[in-house]
Amino acid sequence: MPIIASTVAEAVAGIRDNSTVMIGGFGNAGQPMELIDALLGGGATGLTVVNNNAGQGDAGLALLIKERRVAKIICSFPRQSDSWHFDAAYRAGEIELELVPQGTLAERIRAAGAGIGGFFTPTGYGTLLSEGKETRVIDGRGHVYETPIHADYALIKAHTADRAGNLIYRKTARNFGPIMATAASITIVQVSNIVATGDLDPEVIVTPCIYVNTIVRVPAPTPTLAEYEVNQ
Amino acid sequence: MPIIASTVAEAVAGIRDNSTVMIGGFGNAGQPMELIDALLGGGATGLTVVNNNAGQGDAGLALLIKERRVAKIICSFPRQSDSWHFDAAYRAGEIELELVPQGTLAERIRAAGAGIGGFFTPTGYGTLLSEGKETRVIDGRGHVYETPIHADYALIKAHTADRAGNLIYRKTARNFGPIMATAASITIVQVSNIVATGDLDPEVIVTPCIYVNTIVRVPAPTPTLAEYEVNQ
Amino acid sequence: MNRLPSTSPEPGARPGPEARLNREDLARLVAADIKSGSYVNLGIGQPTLVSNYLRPEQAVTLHTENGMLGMGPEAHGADIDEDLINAGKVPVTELPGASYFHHADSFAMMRGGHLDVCVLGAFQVSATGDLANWHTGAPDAIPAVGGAMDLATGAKDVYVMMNLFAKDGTAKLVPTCTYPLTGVGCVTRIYTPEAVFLLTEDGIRVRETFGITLAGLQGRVKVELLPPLALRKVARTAN
Amino acid sequence: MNRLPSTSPEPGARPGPEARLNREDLARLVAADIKSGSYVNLGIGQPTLVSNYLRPEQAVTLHTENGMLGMGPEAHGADIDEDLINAGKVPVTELPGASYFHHADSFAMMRGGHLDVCVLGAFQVSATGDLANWHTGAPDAIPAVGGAMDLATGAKDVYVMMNLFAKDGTAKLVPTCTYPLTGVGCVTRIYTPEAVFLLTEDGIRVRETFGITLAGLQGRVKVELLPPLALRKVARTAN
Repeated sequence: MPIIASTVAEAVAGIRDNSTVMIGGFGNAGQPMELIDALLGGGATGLTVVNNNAGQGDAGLALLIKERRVAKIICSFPRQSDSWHFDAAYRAGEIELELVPQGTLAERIRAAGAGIGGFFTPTGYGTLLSEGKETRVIDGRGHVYETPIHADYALIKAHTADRAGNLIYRKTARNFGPIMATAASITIVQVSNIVATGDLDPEVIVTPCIYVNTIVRVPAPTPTLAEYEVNQ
Repeated sequence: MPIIASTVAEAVAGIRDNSTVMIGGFGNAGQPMELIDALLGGGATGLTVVNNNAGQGDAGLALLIKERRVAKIICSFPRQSDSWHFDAAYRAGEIELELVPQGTLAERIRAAGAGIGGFFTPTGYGTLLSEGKETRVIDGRGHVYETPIHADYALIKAHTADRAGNLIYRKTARNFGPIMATAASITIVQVSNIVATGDLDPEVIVTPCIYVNTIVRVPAPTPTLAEYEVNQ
Repeated sequence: MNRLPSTSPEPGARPGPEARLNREDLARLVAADIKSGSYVNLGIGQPTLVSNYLRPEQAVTLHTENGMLGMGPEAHGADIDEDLINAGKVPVTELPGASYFHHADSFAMMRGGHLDVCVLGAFQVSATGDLANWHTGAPDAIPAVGGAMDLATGAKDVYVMMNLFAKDGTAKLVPTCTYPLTGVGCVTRIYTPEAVFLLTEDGIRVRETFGITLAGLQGRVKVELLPPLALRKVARTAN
Repeated sequence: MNRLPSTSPEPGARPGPEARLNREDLARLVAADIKSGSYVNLGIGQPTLVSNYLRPEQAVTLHTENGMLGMGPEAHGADIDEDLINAGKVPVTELPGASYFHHADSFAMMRGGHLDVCVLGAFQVSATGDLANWHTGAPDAIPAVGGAMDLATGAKDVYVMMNLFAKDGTAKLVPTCTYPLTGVGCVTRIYTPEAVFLLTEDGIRVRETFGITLAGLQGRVKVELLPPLALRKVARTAN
């Protein structure tokens, strides 16, 4: 059974220096902003962060990078119009970047959760991003060998959890959440709603409770909830 | 948009001799019995069949094997108390068997659908089933190299399709259906119900329509439907 | 193969092949060429314009790599939902028959060759279909790749939409890419304001030109161009 | 570590450690040893009996590899649903909090090390924890493996439930398996009617015996047995 934390600070309190932390989200959708803020508040440093991006504007992951808490980032798209904190840290040589094609990033996370030791993918073959990597031609097509990405913690956002820890998501906010939940030793989830065990239809659960360690409720802004109900 | 066939015979009419055919189901749950019967009626021979088992009793896949339409079977559990047709064909040397651990079977099917060229799994390392296969020690643990299984056709059973081809399943009848749908050039689905496009909640679709080529409605026996409604 | 209805008489129709195409006409041309019933991913930037010209009767289903099939048009006003965005992080809508899935499933769909077409922008395309569109290679550039390599590698057909000529006048269709590659031998067609190129086993074939002759085109492009099939037939007759 | 409440006075309690355990008592012992809140897969056959002795307050969640977490007891009568079966193809029920998933996701859950315990039968277990339970190796046997290798490889703890002695009296805990292996070094505990064995880094430690002395046990088993930790303490005191 998962821990149901009463605050985001409590939810992330166990995160130690030098941990590898996966952070869900693509753009703002599915981004566990309150958990990231709590991680910033908690003071852990020397982190390796796995996220699709490298922070935007002056919030969340960007602030973690600004404060030099992130020693290394594994992501697919660090450079954005508002990624100034990453850009500054990178140019100063104060953050290590491992750039991974987005689908390879997703598959490496999935592989970690699925107990796959490594895999060959055609993505990136013959490009800069496969330099120095093992390659293999399979059925006439070049492939690159890629390895799983495990994490100590995953911070993700879902829409609703039951008290057993089963999760459902909303629309494209699903993105990296389900796979990150499988790849981390401890998965910490912020949700808009917590319902009784048995209130979620077993057919529609996206993340089974086995992958969830800590849940914290962070109510969504009212308009989104209203929209959601209209859409149901 | 998928073809909506009016009969199971029409649905499988395109299946040629020497095709590789995946057949869904685990036990009776999710077994597309009527499509298998139609495949038997259609006369295709020299087939390679991918299924968890190798037929039971005197029905479905067992009859395909009895009639010597199956040149090779790729499965995890051929031997059962009522697998007499497989047993006879195997002892007569009239069917080739590729025995694969069940999870490796599932992962190889998934790899084919996901464009993965090959992967390392710890399952089967140091056993008879990895003899002659490439192995690699990863983080101190032995792994076996496994390759994708592609098929020409997948015959699967789902509960409901919309007219666009999106599918939902029921309970443990889901089993191999969603991954086989991704691994075959042509996926043929028997369903209990066909509904209008838009009638399935986008959040709960298990097989997106992109993986579905042909749908045929085979009404479920009434008791099961009644039970289903009670369970909803 | 679908052809642009260039002789269609409707008012506001694009200029005929005597002029180079503008961005909208190029997008309209790509849209018209997409086979009915296709599953398509439109890259960020110019390719996104293609969606404006897809006709409902084409029944094209759009994929966005952040986990959705059946993506609808951009959302406005009250339809904006921060949980429903496209790969460019723009709010979008949902069409009937849509489905959602996680990132690994989404990229499995791409990598596994299930999308019929993706349309991408490019810095350069080589004579053998190599694509460069993610990185200038400048020493001080911060690289970012996103889903570009996955799209280039995975779709059955990779259509590039780009200007044929860079600002300095040099062609972006090149013997060998000088920018870092996104994918090797992956491009199947190139749509430019001056011409449509088909990358075939025989080489690069010009399908049609706009406002330029084949000879004029060949004069500005440093890769050997094969003539349109119809022209070649004429040439054979003349021999 | 949970211990069997062997001195509990309730009527119908199992015989004390002075007698070898019967199948039900063995199942009760395994059930009592499973940590509260665990995710568990029970193999086909004898391990299935364990589910009869799991107490609700243990909050153990059962996994079945054909795609379900939160499996309930066997279904009977009107509760039978042909779409809801376990890995042994027996109709089962669904508990609150259950979820369904496809085969690749189910075995990813197993292979990825997410299950706390699986309980399996065995032909043999070796001194180093190798497991043989899928194939007799007889030349005319038709092999069938199912999910045995995945379970043996994937769970954090692999408990074997088996008779310690074969019909011919030879021990099934052996220096080296003679039957084909299911998994290498995967077994962490062995539950038998005569004793419970813990496979530790130091070797095979007897946790407790039933109806046999440690010396008697060692006389019939060809692998070196380490004494229970409590006994060892006594021995040290005696030195």
